[in-house]
Amino acid sequence: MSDLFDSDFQLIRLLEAILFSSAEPVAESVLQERVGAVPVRPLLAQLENLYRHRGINLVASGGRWAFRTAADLGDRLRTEIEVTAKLSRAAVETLAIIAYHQPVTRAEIEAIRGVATSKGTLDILMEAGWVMPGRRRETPGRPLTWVTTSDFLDHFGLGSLRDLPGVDDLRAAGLLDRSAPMPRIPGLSVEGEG
Amino acid sequence: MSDLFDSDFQLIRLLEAILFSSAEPVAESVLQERVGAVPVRPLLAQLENLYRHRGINLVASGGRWAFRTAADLGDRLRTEIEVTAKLSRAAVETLAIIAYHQPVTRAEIEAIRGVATSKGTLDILMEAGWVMPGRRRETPGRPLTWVTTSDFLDHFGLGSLRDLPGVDDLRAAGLLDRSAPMPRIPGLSVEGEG
Amino acid sequence: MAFMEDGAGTGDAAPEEALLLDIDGYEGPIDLLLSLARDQKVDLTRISILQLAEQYLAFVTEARRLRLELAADYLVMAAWLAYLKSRLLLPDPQPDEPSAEVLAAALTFQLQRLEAMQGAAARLLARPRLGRDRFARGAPEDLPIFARSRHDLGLYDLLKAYGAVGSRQARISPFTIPVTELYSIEEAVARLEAMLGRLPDWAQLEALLPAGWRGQGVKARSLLASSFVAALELAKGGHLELRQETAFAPIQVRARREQA
Repeated sequence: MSDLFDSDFQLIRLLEAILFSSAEPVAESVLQERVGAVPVRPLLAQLENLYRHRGINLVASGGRWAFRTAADLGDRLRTEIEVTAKLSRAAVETLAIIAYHQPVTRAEIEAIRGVATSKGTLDILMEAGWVMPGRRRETPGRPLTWVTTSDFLDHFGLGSLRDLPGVDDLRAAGLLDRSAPMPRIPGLSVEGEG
Repeated sequence: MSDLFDSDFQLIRLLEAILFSSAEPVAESVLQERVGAVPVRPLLAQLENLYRHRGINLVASGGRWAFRTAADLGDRLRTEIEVTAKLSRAAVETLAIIAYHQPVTRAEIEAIRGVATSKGTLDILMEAGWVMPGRRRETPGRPLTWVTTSDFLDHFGLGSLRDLPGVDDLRAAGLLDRSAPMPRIPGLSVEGEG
Repeated sequence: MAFMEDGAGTGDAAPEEALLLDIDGYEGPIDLLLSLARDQKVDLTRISILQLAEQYLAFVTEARRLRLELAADYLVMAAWLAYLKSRLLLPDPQPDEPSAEVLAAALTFQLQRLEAMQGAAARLLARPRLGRDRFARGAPEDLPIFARSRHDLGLYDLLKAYGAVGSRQARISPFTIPVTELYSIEEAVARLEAMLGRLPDWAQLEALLPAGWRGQGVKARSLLASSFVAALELAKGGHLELRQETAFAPIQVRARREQA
């Protein structure tokens, strides 16, 4: 009896792990194959019972089994922040340029990227809380500059802006072509460059 | 009493559902926000205990919590999911050096391995999400240091860096000394002579 | 060459030959030394440094005989070990230099530390790893309540994007030819010509190169190549004689002598 119990216990553990790690609900026939000769249905019934009052439940539908969060918790799990959207390449590049070249004007960002920056790009970064307007540049037209925020540092786990990897570090890490210089603002002399 | 018990039970169910829904570990601070004024740590400890012998376990690593399938079931689950790509020996050694010697500069990594870091070693480790740049060392040249991430802890099933295999013995044996270069030999300057 | 003699004529020759040929199997000179040290089958603290130095030097000699070129790291280590060997064999203390014991201890420490890290790496990889032995929730329900931010962007993505900007900018920038550090044939001819008068007899071409020419990567190779071409030019002009004992043996030069 003890052996049988141990074995059942181990099989239930296995079913639990399979159902947990599977991306899709798992057909009962597939689960049966995994546990061998022992009938799988009573094992699943035990597992279902085990989770009946928990925050997650084992549910079957159409002959396939899956764990789902308990229905009554739905309200408390409901999203407070809308679904994460993937940032466009333009936005990521713009953020990187602001991080490295701040304070930097929009015209300068465009000069580095070689393409015009749409108004929406900076808005997205500002909404994300990563960039904000800095001082106006004391040049004709007094253009606004952009800088990163402390949330930016928090999000990327940086202690300070000085902890951003430099050109040698980027090169050594394989992130910058060996021959390529650090991106620079065309027409602006950069210290340390001939 | 009954109310309090219910409340704890409900909060544990909620934590269970939150943690179960996420593939990524969830920071304890985020979980604390979700349960309000009740200290979250004892609730998590109860939940951890509840799952201790099950097919899935609640594990903490680097201050974040996640459900993971039990390690002993690995062999029986592996058929389902493809095995992760093999790392080069250089990458594995570099990862170990960063893990045990962090924060560590690239020059120090190279001194320990006795060979230059080839392009693509650090970026593979960074792309895997296991290492990231740390603070700059306040020494001449202000070199960037490298540290491991919380994903590194999660991947290797470590609660914290103190759980690195053999770390105490290595430290006691003085083998985590990152400096200690080979003495320079007078008159021998094969390297870097212009 | 003790290493080769040990191997010759015994049944153990095969693995050692394999060891000799497979320089690509090592992660640099310390890794190679560590492999050689393991063959001594004693604790690293009791390793025979002299024996190790001899084995390494034999290895490097042989590897260079077979491959001609070897990464500078290996040659630097060879020079270091040759020096260490001489210090270990000559008891006469040199005042301003570290003692042989200090040098040997530093080498032992390097070996121990690398061995410790290789062991640590193996133990790390043997841990139950996520995605291989332990698995995360397969069907996460994507509840962004965990998200601190609305966008899932990591530092790696940010740095990669920045690197991409730099690489793109480099491609569209005006093409500039970087100043070359290579050694021209003209320079080599001038240098060799100047030295010819001072050569008493046959000399190895490599010995005539500027001191410390090794270990400079492409620059070192251009020095060697230019000097070789220069020697051919001077031979063609009747100013110099060249000889080589066997294929791949060192090339020797001397000033052309008037036939008596």
